[in-house]
Amino acid sequence: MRKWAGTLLALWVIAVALIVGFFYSQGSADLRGQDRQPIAFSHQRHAGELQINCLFCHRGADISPAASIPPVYVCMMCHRSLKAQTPETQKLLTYWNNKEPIPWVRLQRLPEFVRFTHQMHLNAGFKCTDCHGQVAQMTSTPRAATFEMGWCIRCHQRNGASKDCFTCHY
Amino acid sequence: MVEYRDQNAPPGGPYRWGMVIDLDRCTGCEACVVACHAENNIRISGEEEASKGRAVNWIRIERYWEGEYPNAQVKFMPVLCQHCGSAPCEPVCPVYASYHTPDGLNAQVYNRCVGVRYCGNNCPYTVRYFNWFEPHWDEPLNEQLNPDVTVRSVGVMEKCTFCVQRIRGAQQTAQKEGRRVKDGEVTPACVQSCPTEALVFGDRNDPNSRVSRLSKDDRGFGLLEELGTEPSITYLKRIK
Amino acid sequence: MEARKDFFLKKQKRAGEKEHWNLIQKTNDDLLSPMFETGRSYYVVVAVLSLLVLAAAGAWTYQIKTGIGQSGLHPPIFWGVYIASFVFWVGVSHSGTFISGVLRISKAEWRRPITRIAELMTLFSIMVAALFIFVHLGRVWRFYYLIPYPNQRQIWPNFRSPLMWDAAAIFTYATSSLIYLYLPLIPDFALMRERVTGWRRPLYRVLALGWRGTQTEWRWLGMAMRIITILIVMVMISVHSIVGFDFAVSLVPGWHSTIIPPYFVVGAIHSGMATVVMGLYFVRKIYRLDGYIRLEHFDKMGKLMLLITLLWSYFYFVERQVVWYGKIPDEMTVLDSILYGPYAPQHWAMIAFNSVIPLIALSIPRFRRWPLGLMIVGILINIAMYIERILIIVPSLGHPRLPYAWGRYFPSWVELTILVGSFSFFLLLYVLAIKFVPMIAIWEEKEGILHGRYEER
Amino acid sequence: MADTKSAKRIIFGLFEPQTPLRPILDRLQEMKFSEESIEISSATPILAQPVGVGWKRFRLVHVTIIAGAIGIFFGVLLAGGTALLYPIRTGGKPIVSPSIVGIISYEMMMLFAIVTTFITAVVKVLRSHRVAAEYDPRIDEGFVGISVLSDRGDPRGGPVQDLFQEAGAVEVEVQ
Repeated sequence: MRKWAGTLLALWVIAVALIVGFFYSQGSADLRGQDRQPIAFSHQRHAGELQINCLFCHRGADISPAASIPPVYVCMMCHRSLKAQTPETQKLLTYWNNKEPIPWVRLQRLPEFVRFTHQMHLNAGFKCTDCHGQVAQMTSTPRAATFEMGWCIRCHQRNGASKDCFTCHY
Repeated sequence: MVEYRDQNAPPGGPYRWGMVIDLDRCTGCEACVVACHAENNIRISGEEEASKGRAVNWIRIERYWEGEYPNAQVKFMPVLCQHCGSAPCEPVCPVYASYHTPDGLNAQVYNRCVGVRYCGNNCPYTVRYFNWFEPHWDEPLNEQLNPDVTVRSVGVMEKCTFCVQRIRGAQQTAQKEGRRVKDGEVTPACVQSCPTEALVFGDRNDPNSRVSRLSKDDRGFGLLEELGTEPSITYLKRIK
Repeated sequence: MEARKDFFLKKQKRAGEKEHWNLIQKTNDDLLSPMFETGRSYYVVVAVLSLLVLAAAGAWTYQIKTGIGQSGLHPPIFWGVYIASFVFWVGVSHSGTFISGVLRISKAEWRRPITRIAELMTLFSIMVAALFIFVHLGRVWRFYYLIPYPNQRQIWPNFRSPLMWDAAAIFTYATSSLIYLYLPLIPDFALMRERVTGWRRPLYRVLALGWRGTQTEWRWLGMAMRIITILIVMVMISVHSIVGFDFAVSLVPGWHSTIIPPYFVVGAIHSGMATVVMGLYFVRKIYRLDGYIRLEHFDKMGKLMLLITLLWSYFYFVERQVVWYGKIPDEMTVLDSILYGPYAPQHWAMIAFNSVIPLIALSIPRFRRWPLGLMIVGILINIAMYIERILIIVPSLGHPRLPYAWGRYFPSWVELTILVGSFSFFLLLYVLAIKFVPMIAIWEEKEGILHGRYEER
Repeated sequence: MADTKSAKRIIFGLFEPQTPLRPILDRLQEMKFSEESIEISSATPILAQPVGVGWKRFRLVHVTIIAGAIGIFFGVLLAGGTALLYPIRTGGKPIVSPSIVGIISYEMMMLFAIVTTFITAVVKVLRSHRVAAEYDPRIDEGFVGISVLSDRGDPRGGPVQDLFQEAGAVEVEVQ
């Protein structure tokens, strides 16, 4: 028994390290369950079934660093004229009537020290789906990629883009 | 669709950013210092910290006195990161936080820095500044932070970047239009604010830029260039 | 083979003589007694040291929470007490390998009571030194950026930085000094395993590796010891050279000098020897081991210290002399500030403690046989060596080439608390070790008796 | 060790320090016990004639040298390889430095050599235990033990015990 105690201890330590490591690595990308938005907005419905262009709502994407979240009036451009109301669109109307912004939960987030411009990437010919996944088929919208540095570098290497630290960090 | 993807590899070869400082024009007004503070989110040191010698000025005006009162004469010398071509701070960084960009900038990557501060020791110009504490700005200065510049956290080294956010912005515009950055298209905050135009910024690889032409002036010298640091800044001073 | 057989028989005969037999038993009992006799003062010492260590831990926690600005550092002086302490403790760690390694290689018989005391110092001081690397970091929670491992960021540390050479050297040195301490401890663990009761017994059972004292085991141990001793002396030279490179390869006036790496090695041995003498004195005094750590040992240590003092003085003279004659303005401002300027009192005290007093005192044969005197010289040398580290770092950094940026430095209370805590931590580890391992290698002492070179006083 | 089912047994004799061991060892060799099956236990190395398990064919320094060579290789990979592989631009300056590769390789050579030598020695020490008897605390006091390994049914067992008794053993034990 004593003979195996050391081995068991070592195995236990390794197992704990693996489990902790697994959960840690999971935490670096968002999980589906983390998409808890104030309104059950569906990209599948808007971008998929209704074929709305990404840039119609995220209008900053090709002209500025930030893609931007649409303000409520962009939603209301269509929803104002819609007759059928569901409980979720009722919530939208409530925000509109109260003149309040919708407190969307931000999921596609980069650390503060990363300088990322949507404009540059769209100018270079990338599509939204290259990084954000097939949003048109998703009801909730978790991160499609890890958005971690290694992921960025691999893509920059593939495409011959700048591999200078000062491209993204300043 | 743009012609080239690497911002630092524009048509006609890479850039090499440089500056010329005309000491004969400098009045020591410190407008550049203030402009730099505003542009680059430089933290407010406060009286207590400044008295300990921890004031942060990415560009500082050094004052040297010659002669005794009343025949004293004061000389000014703006000193900022010289963006050395062969920088002593670069090889000593254990994590490549201090390194050289392809367009000739001496870069400091804040999120990579672990704070061993060797670069600060090895810089002969003493232009590297350390974040001794978490930075803070008194109201309402915290409302005017530049969104294009990272706010440096506690424990990292920081220094002049030649306002890289402006350089990159101009490069992106130029890249979209498929051309090189034009001379005078980029001006760092200090250059922009200098009332006597003592500071000139531009691409040294472009032989026709103002910087290239001015740096060939026979008044020109590099600060401590005898150390072999190959500074990107040329000082101009008439020797009497 | 025949000669070997005779040797074996002769030794066996010698061991058989009654007084040798008694001596062996007495050695066992004497050298184990510090592990069993625990007075009240021991607990007091442990408690006081623990409190000091806790205070330093608290100060460090405060520094991590608020920022490295709790130190007295400011541009242009980015390195201060922490790096000085790091260099100092790396220096002290050279005691073990130099004394024990070099004496082992040269098969000096008088090493026997000294090796263990010195090897423990090596391990503990390199641990304290390594701690200072972390204390010094601005963002210690990002220390893993310095470790070369494949990561998702796809980037590696910069091995061109002297600090990475440091990391590699310190890691190698710490690992090998642990091994170097452990190897000759195995037979002693076996001995203690049979004589200790309570919670220490299972610990020793594991640590003794089932040692049975067979000739095969002795043979393997001896072989491993011989090889590792030679290697660790080579590591030792490289470690402090690399710590010297930290300064020498920089561009700072006062640091950029070819003599710095070898000078650092000599300085390290200087403070290491001084610390060993202090250790010898206190272990002998407190545990009444006069019969083992004898006056001849102090005498020989004194001679060795005299030699190292001469060597250190020579290196120091050469370093300053070359700068003095060069008259390069940048270098001269540093030298002037040390020789006549604000750092002059510390400097001349350092010269007195480090060179003049040891040279005079250790040249007197009767002084070398006075343990208390030697211990005091040891303390003086250590104080002086600490000042010397400060004098290397602070005046050089305080006088950069552009005079506008000149600065002075005085450590803050956080730095001083951590400094005191580091000394306490070293002592605490040492004091605790007294209850775990015999301060003198028992089997080596017995081997000395068998060799028949046990000199009576 | 005191496992009765084991096919091997160890006859252990404990002798006073002054006992001349050479005659006993000579007698054991006359009884055709191989060198590998005889082991002497003592409190200090007494440099006896080569007895014990096969260290003759094995030189530790070779392990050290091979490990050192692997360490150099590792050091070159670490200091040179990681710099070569570095994906980020560093201003077009070469970042592989031969002297640094030398320094890191030196440290890694030492690390590998020392650690491997240590581990090999420890493994060898552990593996040599099948010949010797359990540690007798009296060995610390200067007593010398002789262990003889033989098969359980070996007829020489009795004579060996007699030999030990004759030679003045303080204790004879069969394990």
